[in-house]
Amino acid sequence: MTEEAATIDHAGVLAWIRRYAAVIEEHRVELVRLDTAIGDGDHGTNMDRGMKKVLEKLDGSEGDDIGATLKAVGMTLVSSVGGAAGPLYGTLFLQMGTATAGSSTLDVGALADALDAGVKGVQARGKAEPGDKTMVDALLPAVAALREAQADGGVGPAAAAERAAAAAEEGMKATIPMEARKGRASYLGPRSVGHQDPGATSSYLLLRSAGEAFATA
Amino acid sequence: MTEEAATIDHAGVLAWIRRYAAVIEEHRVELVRLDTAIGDGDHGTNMDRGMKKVLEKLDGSEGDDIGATLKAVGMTLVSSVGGAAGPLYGTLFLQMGTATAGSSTLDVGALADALDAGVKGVQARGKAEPGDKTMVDALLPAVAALREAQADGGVGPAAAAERAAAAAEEGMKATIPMEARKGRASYLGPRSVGHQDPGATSSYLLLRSAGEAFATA
Amino acid sequence: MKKLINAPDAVVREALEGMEHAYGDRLRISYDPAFIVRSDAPVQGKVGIVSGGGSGHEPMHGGFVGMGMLDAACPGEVFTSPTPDQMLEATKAVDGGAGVLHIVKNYTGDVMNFEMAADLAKGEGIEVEAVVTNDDVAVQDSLYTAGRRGVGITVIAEKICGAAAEERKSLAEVAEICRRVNGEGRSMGMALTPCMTPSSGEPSFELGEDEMEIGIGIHGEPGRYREPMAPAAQVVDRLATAVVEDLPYNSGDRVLAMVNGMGGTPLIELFVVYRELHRFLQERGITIERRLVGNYITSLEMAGCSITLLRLDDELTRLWDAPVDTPALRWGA
Amino acid sequence: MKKLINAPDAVVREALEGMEHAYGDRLRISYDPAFIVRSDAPVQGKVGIVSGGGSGHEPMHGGFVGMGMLDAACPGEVFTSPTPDQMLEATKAVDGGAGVLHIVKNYTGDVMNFEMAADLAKGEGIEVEAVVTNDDVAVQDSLYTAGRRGVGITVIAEKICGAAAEERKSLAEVAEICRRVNGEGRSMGMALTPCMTPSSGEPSFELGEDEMEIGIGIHGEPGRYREPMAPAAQVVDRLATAVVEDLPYNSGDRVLAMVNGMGGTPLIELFVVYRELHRFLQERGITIERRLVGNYITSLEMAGCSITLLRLDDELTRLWDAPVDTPALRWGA
Ligand SMILES: Nc1ncnc2c1ncn2[C@@H]1O[C@H](COP(=O)(O)OP(=O)(O)O)[C@@H](O)[C@H]1O
Ligand SMILES: Nc1ncnc2c1ncn2[C@@H]1O[C@H](COP(=O)(O)OP(=O)(O)O)[C@@H](O)[C@H]1O
Ligand SMILES: [Mg+2]
Ligand SMILES: [Mg+2]
Ligand SMILES: [Mg+2]
Ligand SMILES: [Mg+2]
Repeated sequence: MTEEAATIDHAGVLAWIRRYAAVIEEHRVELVRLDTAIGDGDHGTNMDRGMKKVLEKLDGSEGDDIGATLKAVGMTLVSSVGGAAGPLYGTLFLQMGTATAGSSTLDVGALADALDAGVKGVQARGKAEPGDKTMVDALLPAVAALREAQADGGVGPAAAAERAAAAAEEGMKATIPMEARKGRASYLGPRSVGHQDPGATSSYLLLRSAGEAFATA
Repeated sequence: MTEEAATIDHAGVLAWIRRYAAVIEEHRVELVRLDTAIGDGDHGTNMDRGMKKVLEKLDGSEGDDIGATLKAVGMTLVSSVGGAAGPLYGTLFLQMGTATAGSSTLDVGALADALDAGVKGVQARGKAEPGDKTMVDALLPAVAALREAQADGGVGPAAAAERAAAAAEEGMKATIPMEARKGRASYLGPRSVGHQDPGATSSYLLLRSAGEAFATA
Repeated sequence: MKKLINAPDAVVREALEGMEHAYGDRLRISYDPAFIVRSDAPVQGKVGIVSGGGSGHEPMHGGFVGMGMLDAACPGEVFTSPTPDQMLEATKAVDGGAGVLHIVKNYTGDVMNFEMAADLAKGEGIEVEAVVTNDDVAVQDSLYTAGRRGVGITVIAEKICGAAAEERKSLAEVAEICRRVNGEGRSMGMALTPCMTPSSGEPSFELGEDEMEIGIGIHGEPGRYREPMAPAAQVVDRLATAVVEDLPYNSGDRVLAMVNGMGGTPLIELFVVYRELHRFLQERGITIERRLVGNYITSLEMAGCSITLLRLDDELTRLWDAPVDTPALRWGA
Repeated sequence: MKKLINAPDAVVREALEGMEHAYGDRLRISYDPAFIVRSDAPVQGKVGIVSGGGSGHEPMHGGFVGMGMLDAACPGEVFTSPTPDQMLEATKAVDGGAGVLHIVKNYTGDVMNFEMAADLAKGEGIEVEAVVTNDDVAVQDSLYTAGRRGVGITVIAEKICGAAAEERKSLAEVAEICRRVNGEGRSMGMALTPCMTPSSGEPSFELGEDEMEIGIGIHGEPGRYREPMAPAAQVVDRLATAVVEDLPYNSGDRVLAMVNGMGGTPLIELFVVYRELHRFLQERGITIERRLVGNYITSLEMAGCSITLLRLDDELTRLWDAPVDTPALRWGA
């Protein structure tokens, strides 16, 4: 294990967002396929459109207020993604932004607080419970993993994010046998079983992007 | 060569019409395919609908006036076939009916006169010349063959009709390399080349039916 | 074959029954022979207007029966011209003493059947004029062939002649206006997919995954040539160039522009096509004064579109704007 | 993928431009954020009515903007709910001081985006009420799921609420009528073919040559189950039974019946379907008093149909009959 900084700074957060935009572009078609199977086939396109808008927005951004940047990301997603993912990812980032307002660095505890606040926002907006086969099923385990890393102590943000990504991946895979109870996939009833949830997949990618970005930050 | 009657009577004409209805039903799909290639794919269906109506009509018919029967066939075709074939085959039979009005038997000369009048009617209505890739290309050679049989003398109606059918078949096949100048196939221009004309095919079948019906009459 | 029907040979009759149930307050339906007539027909002193043709082009013509447009429509079997007895009875049903105009699309079958019907109607003492529409520039015109097909302009002619008849213009005048509309109108169509008649159950032609067919008719006939798929802008350039150069339409002309769907093309695509047509005409100094975007003269479920232009003058514009009240076209009433 | 478009991500914008060229006399188009608004908006003292949703369902909603129906429509990307900024700006553009009704189809995305927009609009001092339509009986209703989808009744609610607003009913009254329409309405749809969004370029589901999909949504979502192809009479029995038994509609009820095409189904088939629906309801003593047959809420080029019923009372009938003047629905004006 290489020596790792105990916090990430504003540049680290920007690297995360940029990495996520790239990863979403790479996985656009896969996300569309997943959404075609149990939804309406737009999740990849929606997220890709939104993250491209976010990149445009970030290009002109200044300062080192992580909260302000995360809020700007949230606002941009709200007004460019549409569908269910727009308000949900928008809320996720807006709440993370509120939780980190004024901070120029985040340690693992602050990261956990931020994601926790974000996911609470997602649940408040979308009313999804664990097991409903949504992005919540990837996000909640990630919050738990960050909390564990925080409790363990001595784990840096990159390692913590990697643990969170691993947990999110588990959560994402666990959506496969679930019957959807929220979102468009719920219309399929039992026919939704056997398919991986697209939103859980894009949420896993969000955590994986964090791990990758923080490791090289 | 078996002994053959020198004339056909009203029953022979009825047998011809009935035979034609059966042959059209058999070849319905083939005629549709031919018409799909260079037209709108309805020729088989149209002729089959019309000949079925003719059968219904004939069921109630009485008397031995060949002209009246042929006219009734023509009227029925006009009001049930539609498309180009309706007025054309309708006219063919109406004019054959006029030419044979009051006759209870037809010799080869009378047959030739009737078909000649019918085809003249078809040409008057449709303005098609030989070589335009229409039913006229099958019908005109049939008229010529009947005339020849008449001139040869001693040829009965069945044998004459067989010769006419052979001539019509030649004429039908000769439509393959032609570029259509009349009817729906003409819209294709050069792309109509290489396809057999559906109307010429149904006209050949009309003569073949005559040969078959007269032989067993 | 996937169609919402009960039996191939029952489609036309059952659809007529559906129309009767839906529009019984405004239309009367005759089944044998088959025709659709506005319920207040014959309108005394008004020229009656009758059209007809094969079914499968809905809403044309049955959807255009009503005040300000057709008095009657004769539906044939799918893609098959109707028969003279239908047109004869329809003509008798709409004759209000001022004569009857037959608007006939130029197809051998339609022309011959309408001719026979007109002869029969004249025999019964009804004054009949027939105008044959032939606006399809995809077909080469020649004295020695069947000539050009009648397509999109027919819809527009029916609307404009209907308005002229409501104004109590004479049969000669209405027929003259019909000829003028046809003379000032041009169309061309294309297809992305073939269609399939209920009775044949096979596609009207085969098209590769990357091909489109240009110069298509409305009966699933193959077009004049096929080409690789292209963006809407190029498709419109291709169709509109042929249309505009044929009349020709010149800078300064005012036109009615119709972007028509062939049946299976989503409306959103027709608006993209209309955008391109607007650009194309603007570049040439031609002004769109009136427009119609939608499915008006279709080929069953064929995907594709056609473009029709009509050069307008003040009278044609006024007649176009006049009230019309039919199932498929309705304004001012 | 065969579509009359220029580029997948330009479709919505270019179609809006086409609409602007076609209907610039009656509609104003905003592009960023995207919405369509009647050109005389805001109408002072009148409740404004805003709807919206993913594109690809044309004519819904943009084709329903105009006198007597919607004041504004917000088009999202194809099959994707629009965003709150669109709805907020549309709401501001149509607020004539009497408040604004949001008519929202029940999809998670639509509901959440409209909720955010309503919060923002209220923050700017505009009175907003939202009514969520959820008439699709194909989806099992439950407190613990996303609930039923809003489909065909939305079109009817937009028309009826538009008429109520023109009568200067209050926001509370118009919202109440909207809830009543939704409560008295039920729908179900089916598909013979899938559709394909421009950006995905792949069919929304796979269907065998002899299969149909029952309980389909309007976003190319797979339905509840698939079955072998059946005659129209059976298809209608299947859909109409589910619809009728759900409310339930009873003998003696008077209804508005809509037979809606999913986009790729020829009109002639929709009339065959309407014939069967008429028969079905007649057998059960239910009277069709008003009807709508055509493509109103579509799924791109999907072939198939949906059936919607609304139980009528005198007020709803009167509001339905009131004049409406929009690109896609027009009468009495
Ligand atoms: N109520 C909800 N709560 C949390 N996540 C949800 C909810 N509804 C849908 N989702 C997520 O949104 C994803 C679909 O997003 P997307 O396809 O962009 O939107 P839409 O369903 O509107 O087309 C689903 O895979 C699911 O993870
Ligand atoms: N002007 C014409 N003269 C003679 N025969 C013609 C003419 N036009 C068309 N036909 C014949 O009619 C046939 C097509 O008949 P059919 O398919 O029933 O009518 P439609 O072309 O109206 O669909 C052609 O194959 C051709 O033989
Ligand atoms: Mg989706
Ligand atoms: Mg044909
Ligand atoms: Mg035909
Ligand atoms: Mg969506």
